[in-house]
Amino acid sequence: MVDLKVEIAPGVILKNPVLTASGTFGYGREYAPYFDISKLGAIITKGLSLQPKTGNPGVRITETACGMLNAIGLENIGVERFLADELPILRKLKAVVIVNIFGNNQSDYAALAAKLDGIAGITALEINISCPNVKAGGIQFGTDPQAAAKLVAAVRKETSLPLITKLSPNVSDIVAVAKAVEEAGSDSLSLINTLLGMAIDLDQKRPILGNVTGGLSGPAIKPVALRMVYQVAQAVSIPVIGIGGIVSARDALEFLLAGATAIEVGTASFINPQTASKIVEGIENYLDDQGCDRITDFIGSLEKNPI
Amino acid sequence: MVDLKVEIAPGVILKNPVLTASGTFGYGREYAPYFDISKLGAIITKGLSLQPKTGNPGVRITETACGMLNAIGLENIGVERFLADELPILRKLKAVVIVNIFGNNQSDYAALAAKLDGIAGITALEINISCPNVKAGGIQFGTDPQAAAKLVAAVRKETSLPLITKLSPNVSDIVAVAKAVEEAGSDSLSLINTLLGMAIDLDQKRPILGNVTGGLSGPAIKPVALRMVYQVAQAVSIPVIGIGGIVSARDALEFLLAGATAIEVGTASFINPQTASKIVEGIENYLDDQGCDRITDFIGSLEKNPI
Amino acid sequence: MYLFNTEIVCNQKLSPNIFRLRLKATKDFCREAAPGKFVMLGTDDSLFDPLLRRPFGICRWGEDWFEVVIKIVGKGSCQLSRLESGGAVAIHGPLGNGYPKDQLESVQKPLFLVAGGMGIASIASHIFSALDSKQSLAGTFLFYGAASYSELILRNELTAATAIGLHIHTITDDGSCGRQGLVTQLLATELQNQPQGRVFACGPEPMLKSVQNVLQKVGSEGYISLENRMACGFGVCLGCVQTVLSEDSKSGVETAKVCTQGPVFPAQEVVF
Amino acid sequence: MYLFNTEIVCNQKLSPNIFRLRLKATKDFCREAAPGKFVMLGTDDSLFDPLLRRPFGICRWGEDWFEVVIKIVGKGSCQLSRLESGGAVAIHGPLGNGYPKDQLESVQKPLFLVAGGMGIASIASHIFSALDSKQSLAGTFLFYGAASYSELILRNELTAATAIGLHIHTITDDGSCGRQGLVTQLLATELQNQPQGRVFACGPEPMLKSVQNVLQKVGSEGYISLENRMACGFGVCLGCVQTVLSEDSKSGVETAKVCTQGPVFPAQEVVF
Ligand SMILES: Cc1cc2nc3c(=O)[nH]c(=O)nc-3n(C[C@H](O)[C@H](O)[C@H](O)COP(=O)(O)OP(=O)(O)OC[C@H]3O[C@@H](n4cnc5c(N)ncnc54)[C@H](O)[C@@H]3O)c2cc1C
Ligand SMILES: Cc1cc2nc3c(=O)[nH]c(=O)nc-3n(C[C@H](O)[C@H](O)[C@H](O)COP(=O)(O)OP(=O)(O)OC[C@H]3O[C@@H](n4cnc5c(N)ncnc54)[C@H](O)[C@@H]3O)c2cc1C
Ligand SMILES: Cc1cc2nc3c(=O)[nH]c(=O)nc-3n(C[C@H](O)[C@H](O)[C@H](O)COP(=O)(O)O)c2cc1C
Ligand SMILES: Cc1cc2nc3c(=O)[nH]c(=O)nc-3n(C[C@H](O)[C@H](O)[C@H](O)COP(=O)(O)O)c2cc1C
Ligand code: FES
Ligand code: FES
Repeated sequence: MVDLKVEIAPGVILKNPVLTASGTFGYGREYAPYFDISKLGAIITKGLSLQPKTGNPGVRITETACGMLNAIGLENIGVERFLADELPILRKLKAVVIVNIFGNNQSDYAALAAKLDGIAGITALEINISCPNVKAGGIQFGTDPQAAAKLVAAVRKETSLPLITKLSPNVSDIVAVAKAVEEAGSDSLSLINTLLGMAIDLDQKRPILGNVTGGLSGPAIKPVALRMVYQVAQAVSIPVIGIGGIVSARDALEFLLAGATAIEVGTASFINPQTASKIVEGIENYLDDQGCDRITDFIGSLEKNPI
Repeated sequence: MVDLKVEIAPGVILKNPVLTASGTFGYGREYAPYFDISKLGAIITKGLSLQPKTGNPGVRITETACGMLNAIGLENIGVERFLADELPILRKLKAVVIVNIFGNNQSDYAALAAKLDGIAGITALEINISCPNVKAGGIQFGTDPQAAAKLVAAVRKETSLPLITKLSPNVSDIVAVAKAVEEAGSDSLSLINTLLGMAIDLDQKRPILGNVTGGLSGPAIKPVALRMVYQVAQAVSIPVIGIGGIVSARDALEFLLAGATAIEVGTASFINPQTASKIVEGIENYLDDQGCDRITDFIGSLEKNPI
Repeated sequence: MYLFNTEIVCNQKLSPNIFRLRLKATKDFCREAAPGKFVMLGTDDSLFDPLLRRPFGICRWGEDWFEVVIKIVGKGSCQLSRLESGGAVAIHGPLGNGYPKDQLESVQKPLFLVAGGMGIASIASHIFSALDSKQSLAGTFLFYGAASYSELILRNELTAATAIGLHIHTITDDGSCGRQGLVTQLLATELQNQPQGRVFACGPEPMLKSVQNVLQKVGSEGYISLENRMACGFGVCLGCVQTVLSEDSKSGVETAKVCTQGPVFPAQEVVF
Repeated sequence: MYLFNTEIVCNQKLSPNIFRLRLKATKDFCREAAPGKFVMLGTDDSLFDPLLRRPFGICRWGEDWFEVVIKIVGKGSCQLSRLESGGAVAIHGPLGNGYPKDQLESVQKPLFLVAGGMGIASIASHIFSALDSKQSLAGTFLFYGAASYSELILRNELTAATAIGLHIHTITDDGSCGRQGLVTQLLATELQNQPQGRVFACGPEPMLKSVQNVLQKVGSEGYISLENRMACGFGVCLGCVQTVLSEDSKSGVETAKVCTQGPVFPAQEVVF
């Protein structure tokens, strides 16, 4: 039996490297009818803000070639209701919980971190920095290394929880952002969030999404995600969590080869709610077949010479 | 009969808005057995450098979900042989020819522009700025607005040919690059070039491509391309040429709605060599059905309100 | 609800672009099936175009099979419509709330079923359910509208239900069958006479808005079944939400997930 | 070469993962078919996964049909292998140079055909061409190797060609049919005896390298057919290039497009 344990941040050891991506796993309990969610490495909640958010009006999702665009607009029940209504259920389900947070400005993030600090049943925070910084004129925190680092430092001050910073792929140099947030005290990185895209209804001559643009996810983006994970994993010394288009154990294993310590399953959970649990099984079987004893031996073991 | 003529740069009026993307149409004559290439708006040649280039060793292409990665490495016969062997054939075939150029540093580009200036049978130059700038330590010209602008200004000085600058999508802010090169004297913009990606052979534990990373093209990238074209078309006053995942007339028309004055067909020509000519027909039929007299009325006519 | 892979029993063309597929199903699945519920259908899991599964109403079912009626509107429906006997399909369902059972089965008041276009797939599920379980449809009226004669599907099967009391009125946009006009015109007329009738409607959004108006004018109650775009079908993507009236929230409205809180909503609660 | 849409006549399973598809073709296409040429095959153009067409050797052809033999190795081959009679396929071909006709038809010297695994699809095209046009194969030797008995395909059809003079020697990696070992061992032995033999080989790269070595040692000439990955198949993507010896270039080597300058190359010119 292969040992699937991975350490995704100092001291945070998960039973396996399969996590669920924020915004694609609801608050977690919605998946409980389909499999035992305590069997996953961890679940990451829908992004939470200080106040509840209604999200975007109009059409929110549309399919594209091997992918989908979403413009949900970060709808969520707010941190208070999460703590009151959802977290207790997740604890009963014995899920390992990582909370994804976002805000409109730095103090939102800091306040969220402070509020979640020390709460039993929360294993780590994932900071979504692909959000427009209202104070800086709507420029995303995640596209500027300095702004991202300041944000992470501010969050770092407010909590002793391990911090995973979730990077945006819509940047010229993701390695620069990764290094800056490592420096600023992030314990770990997760990438990638969605690529910014758009879809048009030709016959109606209109943008399809209510928000005009939306985030592209699914198998279409896997090559971009894999490249970024590979680049970042080589440049930083903190653990990297790979995300983007993972639908099978083989996809997940490719990210691990590229240097990811763990992975998150996103859009694939919409297609089949059992995907994440099947990926755990698939990874185990593959590594067993390879005679691999510890998954940590496999992680980052990509030969540098191409075929 | 709808009037399909478009002006892709001041004074450069093409019979229709369908062009072929550099690197996907060979030197043009390879397509002559499949259709009359003079029927296209223009053809854009494989990227040319001052000296011939052998390109990358190892595996150069691999398919991904709804897309492909290529690491051809800009293999080309060099500008001299192009002028001696290929251009005369293209002239005989009555093709409208746009030459795509690239170099390792600014002086390469300038020298290419000077060499091609005033040569009969060349309608415009397309400058591929998604190339590593050898002098600036390998950083791409295309990812920095300033570097891109300097490059375009240098090329501008050497030629009176209309200049189309081809933008890289691997940037935080494509509008900033677009504005900078407009300012520097580009007559027109084309976008997008490929997204940087990677593929891994799990069982061999190796990168698939000889170059490790490669450029992602095909339907997978269409949402990103459409978003960038939409953003750029609103921000600049020079014509924009849309590229990325176009396989059908409907795709092409979506780019025109988003504000592109013309489009380029790339990967789709590999699947079916007649794609570009079918797109010309398809656009004509669609606009005829809509009772549209001039394609210029259709261009940019996207309603801003989503469905 | 259940997740399983199954196969097509048979595929029957009902019109140039509408197909009825019968699929094998587990007994558990069939026990949970109910009028107004739906399934997410997918094909080959190893190819990612189309990527997501697609929602279709459970139109009829037996002990170990069920049927969907699919109109081709894009690549997902096109691909499904081409499957032949033995073709592989992945199922997730039954999903959604379905029509409220107590309302369906209360026989005190007349029941008005209103179907526009493919809305018949959902509406017919109640009719077939009654037919197959040998219940009466006395006092039940079906108002069924479509663009033209060829799109009025399942005519024989629906006519069979007149034997158990169903009244059928058809109408087409082009007058090629039944009256010419919109199905809501039929409803409006009948509701004037019998305002105590309960209404169940499914069809395109403009029709449902119009049903909502008619109900409001007459003061009658009813339910409408929505068909918002869906990515997941089980309440996790928040892609399908619909604005609805709310007593809790300050603004008086909130968003509801059509896939889990619907697809059937009290007509007056939906804010289009 | 031609571009057209056509359909499957029939699909026959030759082994658990190898299928022979017969396709309808135009007469023009069939007139251009020749041993060693290939086609790019695609399926439904409206779905983009798989995206590119896939290259397969034209194994046999008649007046208005041709056959390919497909081994499932990934999603493209899998999808094609599932097509049944009537299934739609898009064709681009015949493509490539094929085996040099003068060499094939010169009857002065013995002809050694060497096939490894699916390389038989290409190699067999000469045998079937001779059979179907009632030419002699006297002096022609087929050395055919595969992993095991079940992967030695087309046995009956090839055996039929012994009637027109073909000598067949099979070998398998596991010894489950014919000798145990590699097909190049058979070739090496026979070339020792008849070094004037012309060699035509198709198979996996390691086998072709080994054929190259054998030829060099004995000083014989031959041709090898390559199967590099292809995006376009007609010389425009530069994805399939192979390093070959060159007299023109300074470095002594250059790149050749396998799809248009090949897939068949003089063995000694290829630089692996
Ligand atoms: C609960 C529910 C039950 C349904 N029951 C049936 C049924 O029984 N029979 C039936 O034929 N259809 C039914 N539908 C609609 C069906 O799901 C869509 O037609 C199908 O998903 C379209 O997929 P596609 O890939 O063919 O089209 P796409 O290529 O995805 O889209 C084609 C066109 O359809 C539009 N479209 C796509 N999805 C939707 C949607 N959900 N609502 C409105 N427009 C959409 C797009 O804007 C586009 O113009 C139901 C939908 C829901 C939500
Ligand atoms: C000129 C030519 C003639 C051919 N003739 C035949 C034939 O008659 N019968 C037959 O079964 N196959 C033949 N092939 C090989 C066939 O084209 C590939 O097996 C097929 O394209 C794989 O597609 P896929 O989608 O199934 O696999 P993919 O999913 O694309 O790849 C699956 C695996 O195959 C490998 N692969 C993919 N393409 C190639 C390639 N071109 N060369 C080597 N490895 C590859 C990949 O690395 C991967 O490991 C020929 C190839 C060429 C170039
Ligand atoms: C519908 C939807 C909602 C999402 N919501 C969030 C979110 O709230 N916070 C966040 O950090 N990422 C969010 N994401 C991004 C995903 O977590 C993930 O990074 C992305 O989808 C790429 O992975 P995938 O290709 O596996 O889906 C969302 C993605 C989707 C598709
Ligand atoms: C095989 C291949 C080679 C290419 N070579 C070049 C090139 O030489 N110069 C260039 O500017 N773009 C090159 N491109 C990029 C295309 O011109 C185009 O921008 C890109 O493929 C996106 O369009 P598509 O999705 O329609 O293919 C190449 C693309 C491919 C697939
Ligand atoms: S379809 Fe995903 S929440 Fe309803
Ligand atoms: S396959 Fe494209 S050049 Fe050979």
